[in-house]
Amino acid sequence: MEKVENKLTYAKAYAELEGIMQDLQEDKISVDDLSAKVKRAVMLITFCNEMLRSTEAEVGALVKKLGL
Amino acid sequence: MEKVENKLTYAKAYAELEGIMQDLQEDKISVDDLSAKVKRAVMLITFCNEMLRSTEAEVGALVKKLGL
Amino acid sequence: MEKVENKLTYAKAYAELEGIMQDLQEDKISVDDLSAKVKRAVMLITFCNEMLRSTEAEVGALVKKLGL
Amino acid sequence: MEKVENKLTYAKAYAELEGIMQDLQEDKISVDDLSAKVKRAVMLITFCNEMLRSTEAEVGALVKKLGL
Amino acid sequence: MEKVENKLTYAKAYAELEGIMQDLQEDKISVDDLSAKVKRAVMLITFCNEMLRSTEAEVGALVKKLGL
Amino acid sequence: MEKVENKLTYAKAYAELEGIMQDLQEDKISVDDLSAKVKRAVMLITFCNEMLRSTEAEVGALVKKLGL
Amino acid sequence: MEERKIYTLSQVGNAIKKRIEEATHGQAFWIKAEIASIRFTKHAYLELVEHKGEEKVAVMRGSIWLTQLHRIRHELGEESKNILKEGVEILFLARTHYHIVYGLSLAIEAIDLNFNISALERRKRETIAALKEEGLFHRNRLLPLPLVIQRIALISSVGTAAYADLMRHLEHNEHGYKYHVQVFHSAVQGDAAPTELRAAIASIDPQRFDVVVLIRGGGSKLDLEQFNDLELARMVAMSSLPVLTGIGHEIDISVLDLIANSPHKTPTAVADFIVDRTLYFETAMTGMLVNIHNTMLTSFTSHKEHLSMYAEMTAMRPAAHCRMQRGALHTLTNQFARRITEELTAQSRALHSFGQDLALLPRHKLAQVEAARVRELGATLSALAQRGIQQVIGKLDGIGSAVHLLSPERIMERGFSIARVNGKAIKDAENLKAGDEIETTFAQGKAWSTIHKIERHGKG
Repeated sequence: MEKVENKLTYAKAYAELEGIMQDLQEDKISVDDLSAKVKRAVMLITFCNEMLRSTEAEVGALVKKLGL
Repeated sequence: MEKVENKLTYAKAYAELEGIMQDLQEDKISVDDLSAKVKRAVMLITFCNEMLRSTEAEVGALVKKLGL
Repeated sequence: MEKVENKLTYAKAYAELEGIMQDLQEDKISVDDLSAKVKRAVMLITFCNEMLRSTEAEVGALVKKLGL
Repeated sequence: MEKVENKLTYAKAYAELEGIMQDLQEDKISVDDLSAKVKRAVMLITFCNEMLRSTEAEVGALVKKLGL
Repeated sequence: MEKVENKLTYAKAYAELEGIMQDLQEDKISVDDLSAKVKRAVMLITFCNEMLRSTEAEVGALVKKLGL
Repeated sequence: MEKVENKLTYAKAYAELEGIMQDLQEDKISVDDLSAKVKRAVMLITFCNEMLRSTEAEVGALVKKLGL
Repeated sequence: MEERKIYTLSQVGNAIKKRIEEATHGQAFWIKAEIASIRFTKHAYLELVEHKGEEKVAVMRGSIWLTQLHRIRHELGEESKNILKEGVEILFLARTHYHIVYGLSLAIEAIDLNFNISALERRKRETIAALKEEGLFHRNRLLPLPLVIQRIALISSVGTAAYADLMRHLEHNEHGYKYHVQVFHSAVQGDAAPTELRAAIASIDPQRFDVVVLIRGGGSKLDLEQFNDLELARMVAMSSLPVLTGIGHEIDISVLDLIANSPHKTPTAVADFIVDRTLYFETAMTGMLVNIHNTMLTSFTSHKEHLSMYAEMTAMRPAAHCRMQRGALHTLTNQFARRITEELTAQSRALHSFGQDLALLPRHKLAQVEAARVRELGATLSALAQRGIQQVIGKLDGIGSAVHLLSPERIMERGFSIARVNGKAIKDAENLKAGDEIETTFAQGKAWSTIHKIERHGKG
């Protein structure tokens, strides 16, 4: 993640992803932008996944800690 | 436990936990907050458990004095 | 027994104990207060027992002295 | 004991004892009072016993000593 | 691709191509220019193809990262 | 192609040709000039043909490149 | 004075003696009389008297001969001294005996004891009746007897066995009780007794004592006479202190015994009564204390049980509460973890779906849509380029043909030739003049000629 992205949140990322997906579905993205958009989408998905994974890990750790 | 938390009580902690749970049940918590909430919840649960443990220990020690 | 408690009487102690017991029975005491309440209860019980024992001993000695 | 009681007689002592017994029988007495009453009873008996076994000359000293 | 062409985009290329095609359709292109135009068109098509191919490759690579 | 003719284009040539043709059709050209004109026309035609041929070849080669 | 017969004393004496003996036939009579005085030598000599009020109505001497005296004393027993004394009215069996020297006397042969005793009883009844009439009879009896009798005003004759007995029993009681006894000495027998007793009672300060104890050692029945004294009885009845008597008579009781608050047979009995009463008091007090103590112990036991129950609750409930809380916390944590996992899974699925779309949609766009379009453009380009060139070639071919047809060579081949003057082709004859040299060009070769005639025509 770049520094300028440190304000990125899951919600923002998800909303952006949905926008990109919408655009993709409606063929609104030019070929020129496609790669960048996909790159962005991949980044966003990765970011979101990362976030989910870390949260999951935390919850896992929590659950483990609590001996559930 | 941090110093700022020295006003935290079991009742407050438990109520906050219930609140978090309620929010979770009602899908009010975004993934972004989820992590923070999980951390908070872990802290609260740990606090509560700690409190239960220490209370149990204290009570045990006190009750021992009764020589039952 | 602390000095501030020098006004404590068996009746007061017992009444307070009954209150605490009522609360205990009804699970009205929060975990936060539990330890303090138990401490108090233990003190009161000890106080009452002490009072009974000492009175019994005192009176017993006096009665013995009378050769009864 | 108040000064006005310095005329404690066998009859008064007896009556007082009877009163105490009456009170005790009616379960009206708290432990605090019970102790006091029993102590008082013991005192009364002690007084009587000593009085009964005192010579006339000794009685004055005894009364003084017991603060009756 | 030459350096001066680094501003060329798929969209521009495609638009230019469509212009050329239009001109061709309307016989607007002189013989003198024809060759150049065709050459240009071929270049543009090649560019577009290249672009599609590279974009696909890029996208493929990016998507691959998602590990789907 | 001669060097002095390097400014000659198909369009110019064709235009000149058309002028000549016009003149010829309108019998504006004297016999004295006619020969020259015709010669010129022939030259021009030859030039144009030459150009066409080369253009055709070029286009063919270019299009071939597209691998259609 | 009439003539008188004079008798000697002895004549008279003997005559009286004879008449008396005739009258009595030597019989003995039961006679009631008071002993005015009695004098003992070997025998007893009495002066007997009969009173009517204060007035003596009869006086007679009496005697008890030694043998009789022995028998009578034996019969009267301990009462003999109470009966054979001055002032006592007796019923006796006597024979009149007239001695001419000593005169008339009654020779007492027997004394009826019962007469004296019933007289005692009668006087006792009189006293009782008087007391009852005065409302004094029950007065002392109704006084409450102190629970403990410790301060004792003792009316007794110091030095008597009765006194000693009482004091011994009081002082040497087995319980160690101490009694505060003040003795008011008084004779309890003899004629002085009533007076002394009254004086003794009068001198008692009721504030300083719990009771008055009046004792007397054992004595004859007629000795009780002193205790039937009405005045004395009045004082006793009026006493503000309860009076205890121990007058020491087994069978009969005196008036004092009847009106006393608490009569006892003997001084010892009084002492024992007092000690017993003290013991009773102490026992009662002790009993109450034991009772109180037991009540306290019972109460304490019950309290201890309660406290023990509370202690158990204090030990159990908080632990149970903590367990319950832990369970709740556990459940909450489980729910929490499950809910978050659900949420994460849902999000993960959505992201996965995005990823899938991302894998398909751009590729589709690129490979299917855009590539086809570009390919089509290429084809179009090829076609259009070919077509354009062909069109131009056609046009050019037409021009070429036209030029070919218009070329002078082609025209001249058909027989036309070009005439020129001075190098210029001639279109009319206007400017020509004869003699001008004309150059004629043919398809094949040239020829030069000179004009000799000119004709001019208008156009058309």
